[in-house]
Amino acid sequence: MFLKDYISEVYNGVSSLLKGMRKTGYYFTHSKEIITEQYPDNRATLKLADRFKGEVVMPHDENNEHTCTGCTACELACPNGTIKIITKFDITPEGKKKKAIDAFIYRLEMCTLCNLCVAACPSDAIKMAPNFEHSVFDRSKLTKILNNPGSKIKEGIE
Amino acid sequence: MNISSILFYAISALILGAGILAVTSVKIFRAAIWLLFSLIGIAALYFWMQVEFIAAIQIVVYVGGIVVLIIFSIFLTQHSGKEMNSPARSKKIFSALAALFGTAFVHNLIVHYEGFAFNSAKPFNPSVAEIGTQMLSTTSYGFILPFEVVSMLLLAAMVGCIVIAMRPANTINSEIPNSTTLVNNKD
Amino acid sequence: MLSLESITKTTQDWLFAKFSPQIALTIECVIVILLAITLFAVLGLVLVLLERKVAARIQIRLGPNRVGPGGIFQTAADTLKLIMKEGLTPDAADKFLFNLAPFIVMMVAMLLLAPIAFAKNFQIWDINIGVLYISSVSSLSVIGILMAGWASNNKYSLLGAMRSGAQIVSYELSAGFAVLTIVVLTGSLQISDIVAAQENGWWLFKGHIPVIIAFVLYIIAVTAETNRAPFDLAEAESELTAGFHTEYSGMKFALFFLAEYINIFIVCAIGATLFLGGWMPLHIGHWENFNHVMDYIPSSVWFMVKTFFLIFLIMWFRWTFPRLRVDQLLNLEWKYLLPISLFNLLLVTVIAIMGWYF
Amino acid sequence: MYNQTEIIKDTTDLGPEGELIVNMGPQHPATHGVLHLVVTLNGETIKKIEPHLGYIHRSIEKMCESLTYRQFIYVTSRMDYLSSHINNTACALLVEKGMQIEVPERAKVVRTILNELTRIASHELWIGAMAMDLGAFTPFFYAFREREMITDIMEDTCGARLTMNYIVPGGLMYDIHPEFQTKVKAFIKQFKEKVTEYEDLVTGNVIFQSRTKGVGILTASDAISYGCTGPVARGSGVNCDIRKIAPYDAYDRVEFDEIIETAGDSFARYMVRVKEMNQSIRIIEQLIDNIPEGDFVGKTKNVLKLAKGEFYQRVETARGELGVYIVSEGGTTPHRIKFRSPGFSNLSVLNHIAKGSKIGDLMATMGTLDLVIPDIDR
Repeated sequence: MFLKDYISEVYNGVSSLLKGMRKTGYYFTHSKEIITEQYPDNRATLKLADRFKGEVVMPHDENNEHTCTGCTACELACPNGTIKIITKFDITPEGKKKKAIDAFIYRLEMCTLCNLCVAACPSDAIKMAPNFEHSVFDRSKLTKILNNPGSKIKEGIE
Repeated sequence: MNISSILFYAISALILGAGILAVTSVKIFRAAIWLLFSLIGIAALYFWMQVEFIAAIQIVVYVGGIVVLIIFSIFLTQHSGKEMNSPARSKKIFSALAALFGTAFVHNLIVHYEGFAFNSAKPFNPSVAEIGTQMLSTTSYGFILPFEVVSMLLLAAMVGCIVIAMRPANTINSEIPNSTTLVNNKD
Repeated sequence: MLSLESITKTTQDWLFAKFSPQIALTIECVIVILLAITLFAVLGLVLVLLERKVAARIQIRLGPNRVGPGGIFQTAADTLKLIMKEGLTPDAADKFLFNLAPFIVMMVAMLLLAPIAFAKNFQIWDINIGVLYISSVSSLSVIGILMAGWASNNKYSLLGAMRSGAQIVSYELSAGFAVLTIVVLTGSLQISDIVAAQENGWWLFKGHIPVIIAFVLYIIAVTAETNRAPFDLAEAESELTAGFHTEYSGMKFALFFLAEYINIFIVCAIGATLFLGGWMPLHIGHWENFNHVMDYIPSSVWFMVKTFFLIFLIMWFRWTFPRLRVDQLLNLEWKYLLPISLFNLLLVTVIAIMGWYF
Repeated sequence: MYNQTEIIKDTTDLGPEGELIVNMGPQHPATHGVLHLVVTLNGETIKKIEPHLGYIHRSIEKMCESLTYRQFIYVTSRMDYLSSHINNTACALLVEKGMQIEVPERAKVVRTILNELTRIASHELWIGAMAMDLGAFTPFFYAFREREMITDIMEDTCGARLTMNYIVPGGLMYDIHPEFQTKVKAFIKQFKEKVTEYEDLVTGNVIFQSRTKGVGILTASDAISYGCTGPVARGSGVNCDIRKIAPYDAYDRVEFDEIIETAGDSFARYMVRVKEMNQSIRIIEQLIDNIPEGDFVGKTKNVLKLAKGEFYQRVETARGELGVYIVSEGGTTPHRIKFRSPGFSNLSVLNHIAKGSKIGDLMATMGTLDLVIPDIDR
C-alpha cells in the first residue's frame, strides 16, 4: 500500500537519523572519551615505543668507547647512501696497525629509517633511537658524525 | 523639507537610477541586478508609505521570485558573461521616444485626475486580518474572483511544469546490472 | 529588578526630555545601529567558537584551547588574521558585483534583525507583518549568493550558486508553511502578538502533534535555507571545494562566514519566538510557585537560552549527518516536506477553528 | 591521451553544447592526494571523466632495479602506504619463492596477523575518508581512534607507524614485541564494541544509504574486463580474493569467508569492506593465541641472488590484487621489476561507472573505489 510505505519510509529514515544523533550526543556529553593528546605539553609523560625508529645513533659507554669496527657493512646495506664511514689506522700499544673509524657520517635528511643498517651490523655498534623531533633551521645540521670525538673502539671487538 | 521627504527623494532617485542603469547596462547579469535594486526601491517606497503588507509582497514576488527566475535563466544561457552589442541608433531613438511618451502620458493622467496634491487624510493602516477577509469576500470590492482566477493560472502553470520536468519512464532503470552475469574466476 | 525594558524606557525618556524629537530619534537610530553591529560582532565570535567546541566534543577532541583560557580568544585571533589578509579579486571576475555580494548577504542578515524580540519590549521594530517581513527579506539573501557565484567567474562557484538558489527557493516553501501554522493559531503576523499568545504555554506544548511536526519541518527547512550540513550543497567542500565563496578571501570571506552564523542565529531566534514562546518564561499550568520562580529569570535570558538550544540542535545535525545529493535535496522538499507541511497546515487550521488547542 | 596544451585550452572556455569542463584536482579535497580529474559536466550531470596521473610519480619500479633484493622492499612501503606491510610481504614472498628460502612458521603467522591488522587499519581510514567525502566529518575521528590502536601495535613491534619495513626475505626483521598479543587482544575487544558506531552513524543512516545505493554500478563482467580486484570487484560479485585463490603465509590454515556482494553499487563496495574488517578480526582471533615458538627468520645467505628467470607473486592488499613481477638476470638486483597495483585498474573504471550520474555521486563512487594515489602513480 502506497501510504503505508510512505509513512514507514519516513519513520525508518527519521529513526536512523535519531540513532546517529544519539551516538554523537553520547560523545558530546561524555568528556572522558576525549582522546586528544596535547603534544608539546605532554612531553614529560610522552612514552614512545622502545623500538621506535627515529634516527640512527651509536651508543658509547662510560669510557667513551663504541663497538664500531668500521667494516662498512651498514654503508653497503643502506639503500640511500645515508652512511659514509671514513676509516683510519690506529697504532695499538703493541705497535700493530689497527683499522678504526675516523668519522661515522650519517645524513639524517636522506635516511628512510628502514633499519637495514642496524640489521646488517655484525657488532651491534649502531641502533635506532626513539627521537622524532628532528626539525632544525639549517639542513647541514642534519648531517651528523655519530662517533664521539676521541672515542675508541672497545677492547676485544674485532 | 523634513526627513520624510528627503527619504522619499532618496528612494525615488534609487529607483530611477537603478532603472536607467538596468536598461543601459551592456552586461545582462548586471542589468538583472540593477532591476533588482529598482524593485527593492519600490518596496522601500511602499514601506515609506507605511503599507508594509504590499511592501513585503513586493519583495516576495518580484525580488524573491521573478528576479531569481531571471537570474536562473541568465545562468542557463551560454554567454551570460559576454558584453552585449550596443543596439542600433534607430532603436535607441525609438526607445527614448517611447519612454518620453510614456512619461508624458502618465503625467497627463495624474494631473487630469488628482494632481500632485498631497493627501493628508488619516494614515492608511489596515490590519492583516482585514486584508485576508477582503481577499476572500464576495461583496463589492471583494477579491474572490481575481484570487481564484490567479489560482487557476498558477495551477495550470504547475501542471505544465510537471509535464515538462517528467522524463520518459524507460530511461530510469536502464543501468541496473543484471545479477545473472556473475562470473567466477576461481583458479 | 534590572531589565532591558527599564533601561530602554529610561534612555528614551531622557533623550526626549533633553532633545527635540527629531534629534532624539536620530540618536536612537545611531544607538540601535551601534547595538546591532556590536551584537553581530559578538555573535560571530561566540557562534564560531561554539561551533568549534561542539564539533570538538562530538568528535572526541578538545577543540581550540591555546588562545586565551579554554581558547575563548581563538575566533578573535582568526578574525584578526582575516582582516589582515589580502582580499583578492580574480582578474576575470565582475569586480563590482564580486565586491558587492558579501555586503548584500550581510545587509540582508542585518535587516532580518529588526523585528526580533530579544526581551520583553526590547525590539527594534515591532512591524505588524513581522513574520511576513522576515520570510520576504530572507528571500533576498539568495541574490547575494547567486551574485557571488556568478561574479567569481569560477565554475565551482557557479555550480554552488545554482545549487544554493534552487535549494533556498524550494525550502522557503516549507519554512513558510511551518511559520503559517503558528500564524493560523495566533491569528496575527506581529511578533509581539505571537509571543503574547504564548503567555500560558508555548505553542510547541499547546498545539498538539501538528505543531511539533511543524517545528520539526521548520528546523529542517531553515537548516537547508542557511546552507548548513546536511544541506550544505552550496559549499560542499568535497564536491565544489567551497562553492559560491571559493574565490573569496580575507574580510570578504569573513563577511560570508559571519552572515552564515548570523543567519543561523536569526532563524533560531524566530524558531524560538514562534514555537518556544520567545522571551516568555516556562510556565506549567497551575504550579504557581514554580511559575513565580521562573518569572524571576530575566526575559532576555529565556530568549537567549531557547535560541542557543536551537542553534546547538542545528550544530548537532551538522556534525552527525552526511550530506545529501542535490536531487535528493529537492526530492526531500517536494516529495516529503511539502506534502507533509500542507497536510499539517490543514490540520492546524481545523484545530484553530475548532479551538482544540489548550 | 591528453596533452598539456589541450587541457589548458579546454578548461578556459565552455565546451560545445553547454558542456562545463571542471578540473577536479590535483588539489581538491575529495581526490585524497594529487589525482587530477578532468570532468565534463552537463549541468550537474557528468558526461566524461578523464583521470590525469603523474603528479606523484617517483619511478619506484626503476628505483627498485638499482637496489638489492634486501633493499628494494622498503621502497614498496611508499607505494600503497596504507597497506605497506602487505606490499612488503609480496616482495618478500617473491624473493623467498625465487630462492626457495624456508620461512619459519612463527614468521608466517606473525606476517598474517600483521597483514590483517594493516587491512583493518586501511579500511578504518577508508571508512572515515569515505564518510568525509559524503559530508559527515565525525566518523573520521571515531575510525581514527581504532586505527590509532593498530598503529600503536605496529609502533611497538615494527618501530614505525606507517612505513614499517618489518618484513625481510626469510621472515621478520626482529621478533614481535612481548606485549604484542595482549595489545592485539585489547584492540579486538575495543573494535568489537565500537564497530556498532559505524552502523549507527554511517551504514544505517538513511542519507548515507540513499547517497550510495544504486550509485556507480559496476557489473561483474565489466569488473573483470577492466581488471578490477579487491573489494571493488567483490562488490560486483566476482570472487577474486587471493587469500582464498592462492593462499600464502598462514592463510591456508585459517577459516574466513570471502565477502561477496552482488549489487555492484557503492553501497555494496562499502559493505564488502565493513564485513571484511570483521573477517580480518576472525583471522586474527584464530592466530593470535597460536603463534608458534621458534625462529622468526629463516636461514638466508648474506647476499641474495635470484636465479635467472621470471618470477611473479600476488597478494591481496586492502585495495585488491597486488602483483610483483621480477625479471632476474641472476644478479643481486632485479633486471626489471613491475608492480601490478590494484588502484590503477580500479581507477580506470571511474569514467565507466560515474558517467551519467551527478557530481555528488562522483564523490560516493570515488570514495568506494578507495584510491590511494601513490599506489596508482608509482
